Amino acid sequence: MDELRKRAHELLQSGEVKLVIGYEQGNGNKVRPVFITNPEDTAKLIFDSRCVQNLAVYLSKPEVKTIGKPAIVATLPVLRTIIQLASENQLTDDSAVILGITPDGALRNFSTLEEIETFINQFEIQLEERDKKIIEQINQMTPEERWKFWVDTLTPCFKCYACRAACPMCYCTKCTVEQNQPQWIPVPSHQLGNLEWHFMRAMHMAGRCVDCGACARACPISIPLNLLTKKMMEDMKAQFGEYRIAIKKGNPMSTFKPEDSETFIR
Amino acid sequence: MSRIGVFICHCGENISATVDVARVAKAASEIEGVVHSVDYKYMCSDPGQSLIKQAIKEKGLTGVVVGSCSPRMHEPTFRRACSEAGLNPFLCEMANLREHCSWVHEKNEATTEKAIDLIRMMVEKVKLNQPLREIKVPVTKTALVIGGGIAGIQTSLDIANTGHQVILIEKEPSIGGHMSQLSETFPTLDCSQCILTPRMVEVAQHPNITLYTYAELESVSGFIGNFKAKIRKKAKSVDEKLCTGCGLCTTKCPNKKIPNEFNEGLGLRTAIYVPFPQAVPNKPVIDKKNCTYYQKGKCKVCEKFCPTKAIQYDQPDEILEVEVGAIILATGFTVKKVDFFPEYGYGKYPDVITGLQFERLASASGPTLGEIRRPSDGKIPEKIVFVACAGSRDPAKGIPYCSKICCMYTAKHAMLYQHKVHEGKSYVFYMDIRAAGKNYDEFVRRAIEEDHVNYIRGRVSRIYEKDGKYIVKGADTLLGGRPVEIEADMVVLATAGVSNEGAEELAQKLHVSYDPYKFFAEAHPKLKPIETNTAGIFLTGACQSPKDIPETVGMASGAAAKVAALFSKDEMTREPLIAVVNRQAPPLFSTCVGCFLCQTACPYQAIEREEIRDRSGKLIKTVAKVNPGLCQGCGTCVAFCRSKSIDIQGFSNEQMYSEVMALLND
Amino acid sequence: MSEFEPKIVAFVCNWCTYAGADLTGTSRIKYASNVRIVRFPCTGRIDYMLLMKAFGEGADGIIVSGCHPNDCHYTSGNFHARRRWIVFRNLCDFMGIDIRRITFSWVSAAEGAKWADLVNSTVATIRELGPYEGYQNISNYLKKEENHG
Amino acid sequence: MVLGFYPGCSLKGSSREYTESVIAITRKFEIELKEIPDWNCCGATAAHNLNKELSLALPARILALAEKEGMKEILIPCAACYSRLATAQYELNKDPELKEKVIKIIGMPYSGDMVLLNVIQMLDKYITPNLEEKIIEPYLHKVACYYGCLLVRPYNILKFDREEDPQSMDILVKKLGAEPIDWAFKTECCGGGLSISRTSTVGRLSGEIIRDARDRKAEAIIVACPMCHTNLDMRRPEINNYLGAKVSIPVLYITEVLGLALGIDRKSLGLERHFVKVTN
Repeated sequence: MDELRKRAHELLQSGEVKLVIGYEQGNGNKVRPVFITNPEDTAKLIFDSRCVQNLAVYLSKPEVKTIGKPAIVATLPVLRTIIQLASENQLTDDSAVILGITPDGALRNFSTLEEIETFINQFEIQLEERDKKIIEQINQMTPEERWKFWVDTLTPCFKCYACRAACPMCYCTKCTVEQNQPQWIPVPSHQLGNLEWHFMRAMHMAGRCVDCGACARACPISIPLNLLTKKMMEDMKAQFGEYRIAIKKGNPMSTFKPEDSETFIR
Repeated sequence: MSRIGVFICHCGENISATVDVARVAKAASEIEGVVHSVDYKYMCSDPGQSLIKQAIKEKGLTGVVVGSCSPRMHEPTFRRACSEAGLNPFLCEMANLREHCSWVHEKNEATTEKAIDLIRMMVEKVKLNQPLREIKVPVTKTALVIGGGIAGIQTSLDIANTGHQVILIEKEPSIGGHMSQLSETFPTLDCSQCILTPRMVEVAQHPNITLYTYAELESVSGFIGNFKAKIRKKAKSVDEKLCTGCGLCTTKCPNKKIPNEFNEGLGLRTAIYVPFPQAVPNKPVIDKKNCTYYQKGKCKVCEKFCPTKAIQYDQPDEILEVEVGAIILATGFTVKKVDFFPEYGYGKYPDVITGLQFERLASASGPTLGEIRRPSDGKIPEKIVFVACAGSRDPAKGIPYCSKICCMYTAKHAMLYQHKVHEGKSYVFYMDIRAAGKNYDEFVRRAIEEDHVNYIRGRVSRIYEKDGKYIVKGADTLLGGRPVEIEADMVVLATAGVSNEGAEELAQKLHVSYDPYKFFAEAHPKLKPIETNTAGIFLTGACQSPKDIPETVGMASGAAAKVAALFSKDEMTREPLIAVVNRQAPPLFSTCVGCFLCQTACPYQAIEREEIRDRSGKLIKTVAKVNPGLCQGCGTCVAFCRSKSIDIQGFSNEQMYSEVMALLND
Repeated sequence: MSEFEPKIVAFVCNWCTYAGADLTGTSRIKYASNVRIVRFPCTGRIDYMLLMKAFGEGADGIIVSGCHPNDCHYTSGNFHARRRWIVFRNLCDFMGIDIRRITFSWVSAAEGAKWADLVNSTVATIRELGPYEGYQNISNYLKKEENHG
Repeated sequence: MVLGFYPGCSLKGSSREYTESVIAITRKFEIELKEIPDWNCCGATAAHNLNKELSLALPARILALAEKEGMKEILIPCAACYSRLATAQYELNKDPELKEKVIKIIGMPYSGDMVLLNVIQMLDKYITPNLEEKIIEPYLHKVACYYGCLLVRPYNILKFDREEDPQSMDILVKKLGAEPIDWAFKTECCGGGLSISRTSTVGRLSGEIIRDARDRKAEAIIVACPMCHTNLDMRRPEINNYLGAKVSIPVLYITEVLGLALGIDRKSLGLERHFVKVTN
């Protein structure tokens, strides 16, 4: 932790960055993101197992961008996010200083995005057994039961869009839900509106989701939203051979293989 | 407010026999925004069109829906009528009441209901139609012809003779292609080179043709009327301006044992060489792979002997950038080599040769000066076997198609052999004789009846060598499948015509589609055999599929006519049904966030990056922009864009959405 | 109550399936009149949200059809569409959206008979499945709300 | 190491020398061959002409038995058996419905992921990597490698060697010191199943093979199939009758040649069982 603080201090002191995005101690036993511009404040920085929020979401916020070049504390999901953002032309090598945290908690510097890509490639995105089990349970249901399950699960949603705000991949300046010509998604948070919103959100994540879990954690009523993206990730792995975050590979949804499966097409 | 006019056509009785047209017209009149609704016997007729024009003027229509046949049939007709009445043609839509309704359903209530639905759909769509202007693009009146065989030569001459510029590129050191390798041609037995050479010379001398030999296409960008091509002129190591073509270097070059490609490996050439005596241009090139100087750093004999100091060892490859309005692919084909056939000796028997090799043996300019002699020992074969369909029509070999030219040239070969070796015996193993063409079947009959070529209907299972003879084992299926064995001195395989190596790569460079055998694909098998699916790129000759000389020449002239038509105007118009990335007021500028995932989805590389900067030049954001010249309007990007920042004119999100809504909201 | 007549919306590309359906007409091959064709330039243009909208607005079945692989007028629109459908279909299935109600197909401009057959068999399937009450129920809920408002 | 082993009928009867030489060699390389218990007929050559399901069920039962024994890989020296088992595996993997049906017929679980090795594949995989140091007496003869039909066909199922001009045995015998001739009869028909019923036809077809081998000065013919061996060896009188000459070129299994090169004694290799005498 000292190392992290020291490095952050250096970066701010030298003027290499204008801002350090990290975690600090919040109320009670909670941690929260912190935005440090003053080298003296780097003492606030902490890092431990409670620090799971995906900080990369702030990289594309205009408020952050106006401050100047940031340094960011980046755990594995954050690193993945950074690579996915880079593949979508949202980041370059110079966009931010990456204060990488390896899965065993050590500080690691990355000088290029390519280096990050090589690093994250050692850790394939894997579903946890718990998630696999839930997905399997849903798969075991009849289509009618699945339908009921999702309608019931999504009905309580009141469209606060916290999931969208927390998701680092939802960086559009005008979301489809805010369009009314045509009105793709019904505005009210009734069953149809909720279903279509979450369906569309999942589709927009296809091939882009880094499985950080930010959406589900952000949900104030604990809807397991990321079950959809997790399932989709598994499906894409099975259908297209791999699911890998990479800068130049091309998104699985905007590329194709002539031999893609078409057993369902008559 | 929309003021829509609806015009229901009876199409004689084609529609009115099953659909209650009067009721459709009445129902249409009740749709919100419809101010005029009529039915008429023939909407496409002159009086029918007048009805539309009149209504546009009198009722001040802002949109027209014609309920008649398929838009694929009469959309241009009705759009033109609207345009003539002063309504933007893109404010006219058609509902397909004939092909999709009256012709395919019974006469009943449901069919009329469907017709009303189809009208409602189009009324809702047309309300959202925007007036569009056709896109005008300038045309660069220069054609790029790729490949200098007979196809490329003919098309270049034809285009050049209409007064337009042509750039002809050929990857070999000389133009001429396969036709220059042929001995005689069927069905007239006139000498191939005698008829080709004058045209080759004409190409070289034509003021409108710029010829680059030893040159290949590097890359292409742009679109119809406005292509930019990069051409790699491979270093010839000879200064073409200084070289007089005296040929001294080629006689002095010490490296004389290189298999001669022009003679299909049956003769030898030097490292500095002119492919054949009638070559155009008749100036040598140095084959670097086989040149002692390039390989070992010593020699320079050619430089020493060159009287004009034309040899330039350090000449680099040159990249030319040219702007052209049309591209013609005339890259031809090749034939499978004998090593494709393990059962016929896998290329290990020197006297089992391909048809193209036989052409060189029979040619007066060939390695044997036109005498049929065995490559192995120079003996004149007393018995010769021709195997037709060597690879062709053989799914097991991966070539299920007919190569089309083999039946004819095999008959020609057998004939030439009989004419040159009077005592010789020739056999042709064939599957079917396909001699469709003017004087073709007569030609084959002549081979059989006058020249006594033995035609055996059956396939050859194996060829092996024994005691200096080639044992050809086959079956005679006309004799009930009786096995036949012939002890031959020489075997000629009419090996399958296949696409050129690199055809796929070239197709991908040009975004031209190709079939499973890597032959380039025409836009329509019957009605657009010369066009490709990429506008402005045309096909001619055997790069589309194997074909003979007359067919190739006809196609080449056809391609030239297409190009001449394109070049007949200074500007061309295109339908404006293309994608557009939205632009908005600052600070947003566009809802596009510049993820550019659309870029990889676009089949036409039509999506560009636009950098939006403030007055001081600081980059505010980078957003997508569609190049209207490149976009073909497929809309793949539209469905892909998460923020719905791209839309397509004529099939916009709003329009498609309202169509669906109109259908179901009743 | 009369027999259930399924509402089918067909999303087709202009170059192959629309032309194929034209050929069905010129060949005078009869098929069920339950289908309404929406014409798109290419299957690549077909937005999956439109399919959802169609169900939401009361469609009982959907046909999506375009050019066979390698036949696409735009070279690769259908390949992109196919990818999208693979993911879309899996997600629908996982959420309990009845994928038996969406028929994907390739119908070329020469396959007039196939188009008729496709429509007829889709209508038969949907007739057996009955109205898509699941989706319609939650969208009726929407209409109720709107009436309140 | 243990390999599953399916002998089939020939290797227990007319081609016992093939079995003996296979065992002699594998033993030398410390490979134990475990015979599939209760094995049945593979269905060659008649079943697939009469009843498709039967022709698939017979091999499926064999493979199911092997699976039950926990075998992962089995050696099938007989080319006909190899062809039948490989074909059945291919057909059933291709058609899940048919697979279900056949599983019902045989009444045993069957997964279909067994690795099947013909004798050359087995030699290439387990023997040749350590072969060189073990060669005692190089087989310094001019030989004709004869593959027959079933070892290499159909290619799309077996994916083994090229079907018109196979090379695998030629490569192998070169390693043993032999000089393989280049000839066109590698896959010509020997008369196969007519061995019993129409010996004169066998005489003619096999005769052409022997003739060419003789003309090209082969000193031995090398085979990897019991049927080939039977026709070329046991039917030599008919062949000689057809050729009008006595040809005494011996016909050896590839495993016998290998055994000789490894210095295994003639008896263990079954060389005394041949009709055409195998001289040194």
